[in-house]
This record gives sequence, structure tokens and C-alpha cells, in this order.
Amino acid sequence: MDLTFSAEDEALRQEVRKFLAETLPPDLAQRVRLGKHLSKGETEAWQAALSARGWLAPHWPKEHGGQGWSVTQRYIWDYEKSLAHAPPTVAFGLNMLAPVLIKFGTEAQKAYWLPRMLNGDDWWCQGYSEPGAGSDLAAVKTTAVRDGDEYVINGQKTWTSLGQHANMIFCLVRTANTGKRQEGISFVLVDMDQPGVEVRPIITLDGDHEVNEVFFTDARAPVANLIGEENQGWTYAKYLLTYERTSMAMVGASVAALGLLKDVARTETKGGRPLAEDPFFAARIARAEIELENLKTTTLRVVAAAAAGGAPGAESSMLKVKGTEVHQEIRSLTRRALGPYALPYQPESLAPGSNAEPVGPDYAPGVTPAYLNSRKLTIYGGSNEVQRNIITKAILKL
Amino acid sequence: MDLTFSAEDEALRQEVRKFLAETLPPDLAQRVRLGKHLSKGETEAWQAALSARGWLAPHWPKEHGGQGWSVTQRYIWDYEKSLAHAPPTVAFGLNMLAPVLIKFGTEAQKAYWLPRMLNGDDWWCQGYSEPGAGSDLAAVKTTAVRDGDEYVINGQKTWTSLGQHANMIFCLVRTANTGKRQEGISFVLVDMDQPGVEVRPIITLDGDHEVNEVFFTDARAPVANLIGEENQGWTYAKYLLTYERTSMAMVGASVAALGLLKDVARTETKGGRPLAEDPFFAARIARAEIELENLKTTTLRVVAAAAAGGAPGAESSMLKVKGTEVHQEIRSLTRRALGPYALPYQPESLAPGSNAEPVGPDYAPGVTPAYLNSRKLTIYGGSNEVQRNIITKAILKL
Amino acid sequence: MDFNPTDDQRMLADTLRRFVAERYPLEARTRLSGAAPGYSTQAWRQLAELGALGALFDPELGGYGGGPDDIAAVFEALGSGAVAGPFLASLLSGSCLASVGGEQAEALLQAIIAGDAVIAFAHQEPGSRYELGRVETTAAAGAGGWRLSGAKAVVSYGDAADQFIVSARTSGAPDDEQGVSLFLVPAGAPGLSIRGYVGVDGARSAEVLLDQVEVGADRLLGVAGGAFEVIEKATGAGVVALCADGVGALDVVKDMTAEYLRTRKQFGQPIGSFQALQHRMATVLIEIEQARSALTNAVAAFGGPRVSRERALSAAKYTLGRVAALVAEEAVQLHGGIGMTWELPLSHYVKRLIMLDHLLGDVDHHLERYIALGRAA
Amino acid sequence: MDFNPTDDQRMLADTLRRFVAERYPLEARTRLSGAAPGYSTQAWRQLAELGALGALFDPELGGYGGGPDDIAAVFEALGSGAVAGPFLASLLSGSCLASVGGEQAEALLQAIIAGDAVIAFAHQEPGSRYELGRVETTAAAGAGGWRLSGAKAVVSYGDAADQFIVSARTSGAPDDEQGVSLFLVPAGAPGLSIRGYVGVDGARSAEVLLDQVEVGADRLLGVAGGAFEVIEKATGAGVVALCADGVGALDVVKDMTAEYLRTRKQFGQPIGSFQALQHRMATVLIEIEQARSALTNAVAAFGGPRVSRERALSAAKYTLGRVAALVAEEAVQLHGGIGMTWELPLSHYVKRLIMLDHLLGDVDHHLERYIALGRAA
Repeated sequence: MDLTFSAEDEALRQEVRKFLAETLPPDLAQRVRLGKHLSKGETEAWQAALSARGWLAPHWPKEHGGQGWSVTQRYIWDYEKSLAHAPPTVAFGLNMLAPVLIKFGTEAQKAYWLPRMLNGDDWWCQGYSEPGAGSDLAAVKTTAVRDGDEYVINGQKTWTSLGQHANMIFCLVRTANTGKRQEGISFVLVDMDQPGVEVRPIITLDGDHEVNEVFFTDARAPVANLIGEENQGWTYAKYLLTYERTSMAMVGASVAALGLLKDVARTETKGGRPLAEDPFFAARIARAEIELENLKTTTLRVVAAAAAGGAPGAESSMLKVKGTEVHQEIRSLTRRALGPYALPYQPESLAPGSNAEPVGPDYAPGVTPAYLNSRKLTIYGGSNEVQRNIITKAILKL
Repeated sequence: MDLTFSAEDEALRQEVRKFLAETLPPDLAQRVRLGKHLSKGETEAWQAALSARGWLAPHWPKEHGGQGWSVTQRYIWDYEKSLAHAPPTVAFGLNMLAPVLIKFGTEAQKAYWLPRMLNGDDWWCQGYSEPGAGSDLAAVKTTAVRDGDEYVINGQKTWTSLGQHANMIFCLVRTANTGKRQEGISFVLVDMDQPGVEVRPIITLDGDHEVNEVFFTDARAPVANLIGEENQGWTYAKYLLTYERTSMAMVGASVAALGLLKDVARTETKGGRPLAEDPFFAARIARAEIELENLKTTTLRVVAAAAAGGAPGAESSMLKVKGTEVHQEIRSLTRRALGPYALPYQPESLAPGSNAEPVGPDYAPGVTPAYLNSRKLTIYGGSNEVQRNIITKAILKL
Repeated sequence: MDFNPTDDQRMLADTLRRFVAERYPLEARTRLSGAAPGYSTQAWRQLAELGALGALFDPELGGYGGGPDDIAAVFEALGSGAVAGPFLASLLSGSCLASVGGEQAEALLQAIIAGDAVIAFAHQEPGSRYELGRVETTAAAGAGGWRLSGAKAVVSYGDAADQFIVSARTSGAPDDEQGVSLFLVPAGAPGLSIRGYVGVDGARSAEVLLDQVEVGADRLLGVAGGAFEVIEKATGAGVVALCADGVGALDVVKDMTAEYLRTRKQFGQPIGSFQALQHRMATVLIEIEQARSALTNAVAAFGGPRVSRERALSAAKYTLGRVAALVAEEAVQLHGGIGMTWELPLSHYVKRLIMLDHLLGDVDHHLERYIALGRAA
Repeated sequence: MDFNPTDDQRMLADTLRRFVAERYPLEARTRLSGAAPGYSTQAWRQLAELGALGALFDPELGGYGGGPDDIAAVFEALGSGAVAGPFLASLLSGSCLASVGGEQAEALLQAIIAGDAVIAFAHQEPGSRYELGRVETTAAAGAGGWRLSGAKAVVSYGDAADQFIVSARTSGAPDDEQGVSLFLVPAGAPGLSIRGYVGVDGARSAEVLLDQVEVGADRLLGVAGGAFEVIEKATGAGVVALCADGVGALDVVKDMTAEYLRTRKQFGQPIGSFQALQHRMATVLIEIEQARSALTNAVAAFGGPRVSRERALSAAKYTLGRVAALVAEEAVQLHGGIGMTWELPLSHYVKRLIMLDHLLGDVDHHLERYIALGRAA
């Protein structure tokens, strides 16, 4: 048993740290740390900085402009970025569409779309979920009907994250109604800058506008935007869902969140002493920290197995369940730590570029929204209920 | 809102306390408190003392030798008995068979069996569960075939509590195989003092012999021992299951167990000070105590509703689930409180009449067995899973 | 033994529920909460006329209730409607005024009951967390009056108030229970600054700064240095109110969630037919009953001796905090994505239930207090 | 990064598992546990020959392992077989001997490794609970030796031991970490009395009383008053062993429960098809992985600086205690009535898992220790 990273991987970690120290503006990191919202421009600027270094999509093969990093290297990269409070990159193009394109796309599609992602020419979003479908992804009702060399698309998608910024959306659409529900689904790229596509905001619990409804009314997409074969979209969608699942453990994000929690607990007082010294609260933090330390190792075990060629199955579902629960617990504790100052609702303090004076301590405005927002973690990306079904069925084989 | 008991009920409480103070031998109460096992004779002697006062079956109607107590009065009685660490009475005849007899039995059956219960002539046990049936009570395979004026019984019952002491068993037997599984079941009283009945012990986790398997091989019961109509036994069984469900909250037993826990925590030390003063452990106890105080009131609310004529439905399932969970938690905390002395296995100290010197403090021998034994609470009497099904289905009406 | 409200209490609660449902809908309230005072002053007056405030106070003081069960009945109705407004503020301030008594206090109390005055209770401070005895705001005696300086944190409806009852230290160390006094300070007093904001739960609060605020000697409420008991009593009434508010909200969330489980279909069947969800819903139902019982216990102990009263109050607030978080989080999860949306009325109840724990002491505070009180007993 | 055991470790573990399954079944072990020594001395010798004891110690000391991963590999195999016997006692005593070194200690260590000697570690006392530094047994220096008096509690395999390593106070207050010394005491020493008994987990222990027990000066192990570090080190090895034992048992309980869910039918279908049980089984599976990771963390930190080592050990023991109780209780519940029976092998694993928390510190002890070590750091 050897739990140290290889010298090569450790060298990469140092290189990443150096890069982040040099490239990530401290005030930007601080905004991320405090849960403030970034403007579209801030995200794009950060992605451009990563792209300049060749690290916007380091998990891509080198031939497509990536670094061909191993699963271990990607783990280190994600972890260090989170720890440094770097802005998250927009995953829909880079981490979700790109692997599908690389595996199932035509040469022309790859040659056209992948460089545009690295250049920041497109902001992608995802058109999977539909109203009323919930965890049942195969219940696709949005239709695409062939009309010459175009598809005509009608229907509605929902929970489309950051759709308000996007100019492109990849969609699951129904192209046939025969056979099982999983059949007859196609995977199509749709330009959002057309009259037939309308984006409407969904405001979440925390008051934020992150997700959207997307309506298609005779929207059009060239047949050249079909990925793979018509009616085989379910295969590609499933591939995407199983890709890079160790990131669902959110280890880096939780380590960063735990750091904030500890800072808050050291600053807040109870009975005139730091809250961190209160036996109850110290125990709450310690329990979360131990779970996270365990989860970190559970994740690394899956990473190591994947690096050795194993295909994670139920393991990624375990990471998703535990990782989201640990993250929620940390966010919940941070809210508790804040005491009465968890109450003020301060969206103006969180808005991009805002310098509004916070009510309470400087970390106050983001804490309750981060807690409320974190409730989505156990719902989306395959709800934790669906993951639990998968986990037990894998061992019971019923 | 008025949470005080009526003057009449309070007077009864005082009367009960006086009776217990005068009648319950302190060393017997202490044995019960410490989880020691009573001999058959000790239980019988205590039941005789209750019977002499007319309080062995105070919930029976007066015409049958009971006191006709209200649900509130029964609650007080059960609660005070538990608090005083009185030995439990054997419920199978008094609380389970008797209500069925009173409601569905013939005059002859009532006239014969009920006085015998009050006299202590019979020790009853219950023949409901069968191997492999679990929570599925309707899966009765034991058969009773009419032969003249007798039934010939073949099959097996299991989880028969205190069956080793019993001379009579009331059984669900299959008398017909047509229709739904719930049809064709009959409710029959069987004498155990016959060659065709064999009792074999089941030793439980805690090392105790409390439950048994009962085998019937051409055992016989007179048709006069059939309760109600042939093939209608399911109705009587269900009646029995819904009778007196507030006792499943175990409030009295849990208050008594909490008292022991607090005594242990005051006596055991941690860091040289009483364990009860340790912030973690004090919080564990306080959480259990608050849950129990809440449960006490939840129970009284159901009692009050029942006293006002309401028929508790899902409420009794709620009491069963929460009551057993609270009791398990208290038993688990007592085990924790004991520290390293939870480890020694000391059945000889628990045996009836034993004066064996305990390893560790005097309360040590019974603590881990009581914890282990308490695990059955969420399994039997309709498992907590079955109760949860009932609770939600009652509100969802699906 | 009777666990039911009186006929009067039931009638009042029904009236309030009906008024809120028909005349003062959630949507309107949410819109109004964005700026001071944060509620419809017209509706406030109507609620006062219906008796929502009078029921909180003793007939001797011009009210027509004042028992813990009266308080619970009103706040359970308000909680079931997710109604915002200075109800808690009025209860806290009114309770202080009732405790200290005297002509001035009684006149103010009658103004509160009539809906004519809103008096905020400015006690909590940025560093006090939930400790009742920790007061760093000072009041220095001078010629003919007092001079107050300090900061008050998250004062409920502080930007809607005509006056404040301000706690300030007149002697002792910052965490002495003795040495705290209460003062009546008008909202317009020179040196007083107010920064109002809406809370996550839809109610408004304010930061209140006192910079050498001068008040006359007659504005001292009760005995100098002896306010702790008054504050504890008021907070106790507030805890009953919040627990009842929570029970009211829990029942609504329960019904919404049950309805969703019944009607929402996935994989071709109502999601309520999935056993894993059934069992979690069963836990929700059981724990809501426990929360209701905890409130009942607090109400029952309210008139009793201090330690048993305060332990029951802390047990209740602890229980409500625990159950409210459990039920709120489960309700969102059982609803799935739609449960995350602001638009769904559920979200407002969920936030209110979560924020309940940040008002007048959270689960840790009250569990520790329960233990400490038990040890002292 | 490599989470797998070495080939040697794997081979040894496989050998041990096979030996236990084929030659030393649970039934026989349960029968033997009723009286001292509580195990088959023949099997003990064979296990020693197979390397179960040698793997626990450093090659320099006559062993062929001694790393935390070696210890973990052996104990995981033992835990998966629910094997009782003085393994933990040998590890604890052996670790002390290895720490103090010297001719006498090394000779004893070799006897342990060969299976020739059983040395019990008599440290815990009736009032010490899980505190390592609390020692009330005293050792008074006299002419040519020491005189020991005191009581030792729940000493693992105390009634199987040839000798004891006894901790006793030579200076300081009862809870001083400094001032504790270790002594070698033969089982037959005058004044030593032993009361053995079987534990709920099937292993034997004993109460050991020392009434003016005299030992020669050469029986002091290491430096007088400086044993705390030695004891902490030994306990750390013991914690790794118990955690690994727990992980081994958890895996077996997991398999038994999965098999039961797969094959047991109720209401006409395998109970594993009920979603509520599936979701609880998922929690069991997830938490077992967390427990395994906690053990891995402890193994990884074992060679590091004290604070990070001890924190990882406490985190692991805390995690194992938490997960073992959860999984044991769920396994019983998921099995239903049959899970309550002594006859089912499951019950022995369940009791072992529950009792794990009562050996070398429970969840509360280790969580507090984890916090205190973090604060000191």
C-alpha cells in the first residue's frame, strides 16, 4: 500500500499551484470563496486564462488541444482549483459535450466545435431534462422532425443551467416514437440565437438565477448538427452520464467549503469565545471533517482503480451520494455557525461586481444562499434516490 | 388546552403508587431494573399479588373480573408499573387472547378461560408467526383438520415468547385453502401438555432463552376451542393487533430505562468526573430525554383521542416506530455509558435467583444484554418497516 | 386532559387563516417585503381588529387572551399562512411592557393591541449570538436621563417600528445577567440609525446603531439593572410563538408534500408508491407529531416554576429546530427539482422553517441550555 | 498510489482465512471460549507457524512485517473469520516490548512470535475508561525491586497469559501522562489474582488484581515514569488492528446481508426488491467504504509525526465505531427475526462489531481526542 502520489503527479500539483498563484486574481478567488456571483465576462476571462495555458480542457486528448491527463492528474487539477477558490469552468461544453463529440462526432464536427470551445466562441448549455420527467431522462417529449437538411424542433427543456448566457445547446430530442422509450432519441446541437428558441429564468430557493426553461417553437438545426446516428442518442447520453464521475464526490469543493466553515467558526463567538472552541460545534465540524477525509480516500481509491483501467460502476454512485451529503452538511454547518446573521437576505451583495456593504460580517451574504443552493446537489445529476437504487442493485443483482 | 389528568385519574395514580410501594418487593424491583431474569415462580407470585387486588386485568370489563378502566387509567397503570420496575405481566393471555375471547368467544369459553387467567391456572403463549413468514402474518401454513369433534394440528410456529413456561397456546391455523390467503385461517386454543406439541428454545443475540419454536405433530384440540367461526380467524387476529396500541410507545419502560441510564452516567466517570457532566454524553442523554418527553405527550394525545372515542389508526403505528426507536437509543446509550464493562458476558449474574458477584459495577451484567435484546423491538409486533408503510399509506391514500 | 384549543382560540385561528388566504395572499406579501415597513399597514390594522394582537395579551392589560395557548393558537395560524409582519416584535415588546407595568407601559400596550403602534425589541447584538444575558450596549446615567450607545443586530421589524425597547447595560460585565436595563427609544431619536433589510424568511429586520442616544429618565422601563427576568420572560413567550409558527408551517409542508407524492408520476406511477419515499415520509409525519408535542409541553410548563418552564421552552425550541430542518430538507428532496424553485409556495415555508432556528436560539443553544438548567436544578 | 496489499500480505491473509474456515470453525471457537484460555492452543500454534504473529513485528525483532499495513492485513483476515484469541493482546504487549527494546524484551517478543508465550497487556483500570494517561495502580520502589498494587480492568486474554505487562504509577497524580511505568509480572506471582470471563464478542478477558505484588528491578520495562509514549504507540497499533478487524467483519456482514436480501422472499418477492431496504443497504455499502478509507488513512499516517498520526488513528476508530454500530444494527433489522438469533453466524459478527467500540476508546472518546489534538496542533 502506497498512498503517496507519484513524483510526476506531485510535480504537476506544484506546477498547478504555481500557475494558480500567478494567474488567479486574489479578489476573484475571494469572491468565489464568499459565494458571490460572477459575471459572464469574469467567467470568460478566467477560461481564457486557462486556455492560454492549455489547461482549459486538460482532460482532452492532446490531438484536440487537451493535455491527455490521466484520471489522477485530473483529480489533482480539480482539487487544487477548488482549493484555490478558482471560478468553476462551464462544464457543459468542456466536460459533457466534448467527450461525446470526441467519441461519437464526425471529424468535421470535432474540427469545428472543439477549437471553438477552447477559444471561448461558444457558451454551451444542456437540454436534457424536461418538465415533469424528473429523474426519468428517457421521457423525452421534445420532437425533432426532419425537413430537408434541417430538423424542426418543438418542445421544452428545463433546469438548463446558465442557459441565459449560452448561445448553443445540446439536446436530447425524439426523432421516432416506435419501440422502447429509450429508442428514437437523438442527440442534436441547436443554435440558441434564433427566434424559435426562448429562454425563461427559473429562480431558485436561494433567489439566484442559475437555471432556466428553454422553449423550442419550430426551432431549426442543420442535420449536420446530429451527433452519431439518428435514434441512437440514448447511447451517447448514457456515455456522458458515466464519464468522469469521480468529480461528483466534490472533494475539492468540500475541502474549500470546510475551510470557509472553519474560518467562520473561528471568527464567530459563543459565550465570548470562538465558536470553534464550543464542544458541540467543534464536534459538528470534526465529524464533517472526518467524513470528508474518509471520502477523499474513497475517491482516490476509485481514481486509482480507474487509472488502473477499471470502469467505476456503483462506486461513482457512492461518491455522488456521500459527496453531496458531506457538502450539504458543511454548508448547513456554515449557516448554523453564522447565528442570527444567517437571516439577512442580501442578493445585492452577491451580484457581479457589487461592493455593497454587507449586513453582518463580510462572509455573511453568501452563506445561507450557498446552503439553500446546495440542496440541489442531491436532486440533480441523477438524484441520490436513483443513485441508491443503482448502488444496491449492483450488489444484489436482482 | 388542559394537560392535567382529572382528579379521579390522579387519585387512581396515587392509589397505584401506594399499592406498588406496599406490594412490590424492593429486591424484586431492583432485579427488574437491572435486567435480571425472573423465574416462572416469581412472575406467577407477582401476578397473584395483582390478582388479589383485582388489578391483574384491570382493562377487562367488570363483569369478567376486570375494573373496566378507561384508556387513560390503563395508561397511568402501565406507566406507574414500569416506573416502579414492577415485573411485566405475561401479556399473551391477559392482553391479547382475553380481548378476543371477550369480543368473539362463546359464553362458555369466557366463563371457562377468563377466570383461569385471573387465577393463574394457565400460562398462555402465542402461535402466530411461522418460519419464513416474517411480517407476512397471513402466510399461515400450520394446518388444522377436523376429525370428529377435534382438530388435528400439524405445522410449526416460531418466535413464541415464553413458550417454555406455557401450558396453553392460541394459534392461527389453516382450515381451508380456497380463496385469498387471509381466508381459511382459524383461531384455535391448543393444550401444550400433549405428545404432539414440542417446544424448542431459540437463543437470542443476548444469550437469553425468551423465544421458542413450537412444533405440532398430530396435536389435537377440541372443536370447542375454536374461537368464533371457522375460517374467520384473520378477523380476530387483526382485532388483536389493533387493540391497545398506545402501549407500544413503551413510554413507561423508556422512562424507567432512562432513569437507569442517568444513574449509570452519574456513577461512571470520564476524566475523573461523572460521565453525566461530559458535554457529549450529557447531550446524548438530553436528546433522548427530550424525545421521550415529546413522545410521552404524543402518546397522551392518542390516549385522549381514544378516550374521546376516536379509533387510533396510523397514530399507533407512529407510536410504535418512535417508541421503539427511543427505547433502543436509551439502551444503546446505557451500553455506551458503561465503557469497557459493557464487554463481559455474565449470564450467570442474570439467572433467576443468582447472587453471582458481577464483573464491574452491579448494573453491568444486564446492560449489554438489554441493548442487544432491544433490537427485537423494531422487528416484532409488526416490524417498523410495516408500520412505516401503514403510516404513509394512511395519509397518501394511494 | 384536553389537547384541543378553546372554541375562542379555534374561531380566532380560523378567522386569521381565512383573512390571510382571501385578503392577504403570499404573492402580495412577498412583493411588499422588499421595502420598509415590509407589510400592508392596512392588513395589519385589519388583523389587529380581528384580534390577532389582542389575543397575545392579558385581559387586565387590554387584551383578550395572553395565555401560552392563546399565543400558540395565533402563531400557528400565522405560520400556516407564512404571514410576515411585526407579530413577534409586538409579542416580545408587549411582553416586556406587561412585565414592567405602569401607566406608560400600559398605554403603549394598548396602542400595540389596537394596531396603532409598532414597537421593536432591540436586544440581540452582533456578538451576543443567542445569549440573553450578554449586552454590550451601554446606558450611562446623566442629568435627567440616559445616554445609550451600542449596536443591535437583526432586530425584527426594526425598520417598521415607531419605537424600540432597547436593552442596555447599566452595570456589570458584558455577560452579567444582572445590570441590564430596558429603555424606550423613539425611532426618530438623534443618534439612532436604522438599516433595514428583508430576511431569507420574508420577514424584515434591521441593524440598529445607537450613537449617544439620549432619552429621558422616564424612558427607563422597570428597575435599572433588573431586566434579565423581563427579557427571559418575553423570550419565552417568543419561543412559544416561534414553535407554534413552526408547527403551523410544518403542517402545510406536510400537506403539500403528501399531495405531491400522491399526484406526481414518475416511471409511470405516483412517486408516493415508491417505498423508500414512503418510509421517509413516515419519518416526516412522526417527527411533526413530536414537534407538536414539544410545543404542547412548553405551553403546559409556561405557568410553572422557572426551571421546568425554561427547560420545556428550550426542549421545544430544540425540537422545532431539529424537526423543521429535517422536514424542510426532506420536503425539497421529495419534491425534486421543482422543490428548489422560488415560484413554488413550498419554498417560502421551507425557508421560514430553516430560519426558525436562527431566531431566539438554535438547537445547540437550547440543548446546552436545557442541560445547564437541569444541572442547576 | 497503490491501495492494494502487497503480494506477501495478500498471501498471508488468504492463508489465514483458509485455515480458519477449514480447520478452526466458528462453532468450535464459540465452544472453547467458555473457559480459559478460550481458544485452541493447537490452532494458536498453527496460526503462529503460518505467520499471523510474526507479520505483526519488524524483521529486526524477529518478525517479518510490522508495518501498519501488515497489521491491517492480518487483522482484517481475522475479523472476516471472527477469530478470537490473544492476537490483540500479543500486538499490544509486543509493541511495548519492541518500543522498550533490550535483551529481555527481545527474547519475549520472539516467544510471542513463535506462539510460545502469551503476554497480556494490563493497562486499563476500572476508573480509567479509555484515558491512556489515567493510572491509579502504583509501583513503589523497594529493596531490589518494585511492589505493585491496584486493579486492572477487562484485560484482554488475562486468563490465558503467562505474563502481564502491567502499567503502574511511579510518580505524579492519577491522570498525569508522566510518571507511568511498565512492569513485567508473571501470571503466577504471589498477590496477583485473575478473574477471567468471556466477552459478548466471544473473546476472553479478565479482571486482574495486584495486591502488593513484588517484582525484581529488572522487571521494569524501559525508563521509569516514561511509559506513556510506549503505551500510546502500542494503543495506536491496537487501533489499526481493531479497525482492520472491523473492516473484515463489515465485509462479511455486508455479504451475509446482501445474500439474505437476494434470497429471502416475503409477500411473494425477494425482500431486496423493496426499495426502502435497497436504499438502506446502499447506506450500509457507502459507509463501509468510508470505514475502509478511514483505516487506510490511519495506516498512511502511522509512520508520520505524532499529531497527524494520532488524529488519523482517532478518526479511524471513531469512524469504525460509528459505521460498525450502524451496519450491525441495520444487518439485524434487515434480517428480521432470524437476525436476532444466536444460532445464525451473523450474530457473532454483529456482537463483535458492537463491542469494537468498547475496546481502546469509543466514538466519543476518539472524537474528543481528535478535536483536542487538532487544537493543540
